[in-house]
Amino acid sequence: MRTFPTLLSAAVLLVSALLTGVSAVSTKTAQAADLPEDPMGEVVSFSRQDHDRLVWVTDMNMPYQAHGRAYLIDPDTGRFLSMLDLGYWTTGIELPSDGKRIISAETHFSRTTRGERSDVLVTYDATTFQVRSEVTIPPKRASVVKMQGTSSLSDDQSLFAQMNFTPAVSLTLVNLERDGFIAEIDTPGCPNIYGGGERSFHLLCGDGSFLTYTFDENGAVTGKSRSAALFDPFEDPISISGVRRGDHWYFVSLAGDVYDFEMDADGVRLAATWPLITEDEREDEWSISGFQHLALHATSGQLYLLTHQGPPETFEDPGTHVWVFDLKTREKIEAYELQELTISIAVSQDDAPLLYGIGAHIPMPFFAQVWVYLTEGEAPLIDTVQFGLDIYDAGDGSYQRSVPKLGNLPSMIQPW
Amino acid sequence: MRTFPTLLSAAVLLVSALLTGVSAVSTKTAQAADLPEDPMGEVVSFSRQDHDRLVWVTDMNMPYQAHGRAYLIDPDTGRFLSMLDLGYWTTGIELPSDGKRIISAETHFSRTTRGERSDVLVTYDATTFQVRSEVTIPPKRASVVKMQGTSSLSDDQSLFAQMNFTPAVSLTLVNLERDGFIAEIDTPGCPNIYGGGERSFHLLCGDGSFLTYTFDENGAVTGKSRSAALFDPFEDPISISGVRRGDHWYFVSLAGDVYDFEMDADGVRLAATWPLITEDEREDEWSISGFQHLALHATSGQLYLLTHQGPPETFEDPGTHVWVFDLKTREKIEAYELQELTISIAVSQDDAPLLYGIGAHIPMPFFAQVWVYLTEGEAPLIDTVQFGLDIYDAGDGSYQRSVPKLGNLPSMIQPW
Amino acid sequence: MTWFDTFIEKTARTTARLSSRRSVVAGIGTLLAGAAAFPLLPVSRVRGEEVANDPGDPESCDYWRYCAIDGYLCSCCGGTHTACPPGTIMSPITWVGTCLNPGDNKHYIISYNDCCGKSGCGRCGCVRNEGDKPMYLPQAANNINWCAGGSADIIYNCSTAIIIGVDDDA
Amino acid sequence: MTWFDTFIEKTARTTARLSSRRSVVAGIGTLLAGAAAFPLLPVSRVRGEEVANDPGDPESCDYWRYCAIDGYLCSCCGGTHTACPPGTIMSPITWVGTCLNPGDNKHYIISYNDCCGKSGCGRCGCVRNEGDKPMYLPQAANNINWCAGGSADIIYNCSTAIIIGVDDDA
Repeated sequence: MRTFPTLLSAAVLLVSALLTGVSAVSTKTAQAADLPEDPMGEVVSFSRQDHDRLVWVTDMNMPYQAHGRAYLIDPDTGRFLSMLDLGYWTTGIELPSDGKRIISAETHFSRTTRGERSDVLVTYDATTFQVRSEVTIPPKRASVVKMQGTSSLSDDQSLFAQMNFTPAVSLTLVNLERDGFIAEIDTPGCPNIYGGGERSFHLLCGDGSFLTYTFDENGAVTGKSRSAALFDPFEDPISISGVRRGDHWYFVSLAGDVYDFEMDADGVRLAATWPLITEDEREDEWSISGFQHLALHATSGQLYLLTHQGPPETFEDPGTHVWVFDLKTREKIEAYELQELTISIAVSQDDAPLLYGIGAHIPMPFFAQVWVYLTEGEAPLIDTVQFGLDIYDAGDGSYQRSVPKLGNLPSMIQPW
Repeated sequence: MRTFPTLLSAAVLLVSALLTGVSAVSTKTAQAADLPEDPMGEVVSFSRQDHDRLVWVTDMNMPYQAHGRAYLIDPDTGRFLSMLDLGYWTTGIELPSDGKRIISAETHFSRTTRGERSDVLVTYDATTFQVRSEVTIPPKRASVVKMQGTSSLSDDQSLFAQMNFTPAVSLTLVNLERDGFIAEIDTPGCPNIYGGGERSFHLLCGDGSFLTYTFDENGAVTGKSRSAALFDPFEDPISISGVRRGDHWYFVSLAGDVYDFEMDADGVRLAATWPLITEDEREDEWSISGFQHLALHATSGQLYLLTHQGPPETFEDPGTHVWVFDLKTREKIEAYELQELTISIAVSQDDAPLLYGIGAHIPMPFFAQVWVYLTEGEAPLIDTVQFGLDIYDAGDGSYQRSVPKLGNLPSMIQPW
Repeated sequence: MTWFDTFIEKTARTTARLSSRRSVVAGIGTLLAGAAAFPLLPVSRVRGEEVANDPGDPESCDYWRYCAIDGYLCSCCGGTHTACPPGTIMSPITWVGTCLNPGDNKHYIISYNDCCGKSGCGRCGCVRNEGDKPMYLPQAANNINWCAGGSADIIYNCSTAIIIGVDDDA
Repeated sequence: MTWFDTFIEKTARTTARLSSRRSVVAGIGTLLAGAAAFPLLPVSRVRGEEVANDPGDPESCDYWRYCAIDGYLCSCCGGTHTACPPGTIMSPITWVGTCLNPGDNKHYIISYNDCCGKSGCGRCGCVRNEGDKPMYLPQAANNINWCAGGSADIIYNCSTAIIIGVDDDA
């Protein structure tokens, strides 16, 4: 903890000087047996190094989108540590590998929800959670419900790329080392952005191909290539929720096939594709679920899929189960039933990993839910949903704890 | 309804021109038996004259205070008609008697919840609900939980007065006819503002007195007087929630005495005081309730008090009953039990008036509430509270209808 | 069948430790069947229009036109299912869905134009994803804030469901 | 006794048409008495400090120091009951209350300094109004945004409860 030297314990008494016509508060020095006076003005200090693992949850906070926020959680204690205010309709944060900064592309209006629009790339200090710098970018940042694939850091951590949608599609490029906007590139038909390669980005296109750009530090294009169509976007499109391990990105299609893409400065190639949901399971209407369907533990090569049973149009509904696959054998090695209905998952990257889920908690006993459902339908129940972060043991799926009340629509989980 | 001429029915097809790589949607002209195509770009038009009576509900929306809002409701149909966005931590709107404007003192920040602060007095058009003008005022507007007494129009409708708290207390004055900030007056110890007299305002002071200012159209002080202490602010302070009938303002003390103050350009005089809650009732712990405890129907002279049973420190808790008094006889003439726990009340001013209440709705059957209460305590129940506007017949207290889901903390009701 | 049905079933499983799973789920099924026997009360159409071959309540998420919607229903927010609330502006372009009208058994192409310029209405939230596609296929993507295409910038208030034609291919 | 107890009782009355009012209320009384017989599980003190004569859980609205609070508990928001969360700033002046400490049966003067500069935490909302006064008596008024007195302007995040002395007069 640190104490603001300008704040004295007696500062509260200033009130009587500022406000006339009120009686002053009488205080006395604490006696031996009394509880001591507390120091005034203290702020809890934070150090990334004090925690083995942490996790960020980002919340677009619909319908109060001007309060886009990110919450920092210690998953081992369940404690809420801090938060960031991210402006109107946030699509998430980026976490540079140095652990010293948090990067956020934000939209603000001069009159909160009207007036002049300003888009800025903000760098927060990861110790004080205060703004360290702010770069003005074109006021074109995309506001979309699913946060993944809306921005990316380059692998060398020097460039930040942001997806724009006005509804014309383009990419904004910022050089983080010199805190400057350096380029806007039109990328028609190819909105979502994924990293891979020193200063390369890969854009997912509506025809099933990827468009790869490589930039120099000034934003000049030093390489550009477009892959063939690597999947069928009309028959079975892939979700934008991908996970990465080295040069490989894994995506899942709406029907449940995994696509292993190799992405580097040379472009994007399909390394393999196979079903995570078998034909039999599809007949039983097992489906992908939620917003962030996949998680990947890099060292073990285990891939986690959020699933539930429901017809194809429910691919965005909350999941009830997580299935665990071995990337090498392609076998399903575990199937966990989750404690709560879950809209996003992630895993920590340590050796005894935790599985994170954003759960839709209904603060009502089951029999009451049935009663309400039968008498009034599902709407009043959905209205009571409160989202929180649920923490499970990734090794056996056992439920550990929850961090309740994380805003109105948290959807992205990022281990830190 | 009116149609934007620039929007054509086929405008949706623009999408294919803007976004490459996507297939165009095939449409065809509707045949006789088909449902017709709908016109595109329509906006429902609004006219104050189409409604016998309307009501505004203002919401500070805690903890999402940047989304301060006001909701416009038709109480006879229960329809939600429109809304205004009022910036950070709103303390309400003013409704000029011409019915053509809505006035709102607002605070905005350049970065939504950080950065440079701008306080502005905004005039909205009461037909289009768009900003008509905006006046910059000192960035000192008070942000407080109870909205009454934080601003006032002068009786001639030419001046707007705003309570400031930095925590130094002052008053901001705007001339509405020429849309200009004209004065800031220091009013130490006297924050809350009430109208009464052509261009006079009465400030409620911490010593139990009122400070009266009369201004000219340029904001120059043409009269100033201070009353004696008219109540005992330490023994039994009055709530800031007053109601007005002509030159008389009625306030209720925390213990339940009504104070009838006469307020005009000459100052403030105590016309009468008598108990609304009798000694016997006080022994049974009947107490005033909520935020807006009083309502007054001007032509009938009926005063409505929101009450409940609870110890003195519960004076801000929701009310369960409304008691109706005749101002002439000072008799309690009705006692209504409310359908919902209620934090604010108001009445319409027509001949068959409606009683409005902001109710704390818990979307759960009673037995479930008891179950949750016993197993988990009250916190999870309070977390599920959803506020709405409840509409009763003011003549017999009968419940008519509710308008659910009006934000996170609506507290002020204004008949229009 | 929406995700809430799934949820009830799932919670039934979790609660199975209190009674046997099979009996709880069976019980729900019975109760649901019983509930279905009571017809819903008729809800009068917005502005009093009863349209014979356009059945349903535009203030309910179940209304057939909302089959691909994701947002707040303008009909609960001061607008109607085809018009924006006072004070907002309709975004000219948006995503489209194809919905089956049970009144005439035809498929219609529905344009879900967003109303923009006031903040999220927050009433009658409705998420149905028939035919919803990822955002790189934007013409069918309901996860995009389509206010981006309008003159009120990206401040989203609510969504409409406008018939723009009959789909002969469906 | 908070407003929710009142609410349960009130709703019991409303529900009395389903059974007799007297039996419902009596039943609740019995159930409450039964519930009270189970002591609350011990909750470890923030940062592990167990203070013998300062009993209670600073993350619970019931904690004795919160007798006059109205806000979100900083102890649930990244701070403690006496310190602000990382990234916020404590407002130097505020309202005070006088609370009875059941650990030593003394009254303490508590300063409820707000933490400012990030938006409303929204966790552990707690409203208790012992001695709360209207805002024209600001030194005892919990309805004021005291962030107004600090360098982070009026952006309110959460509230602390800081002992500034013993009240000999109480």
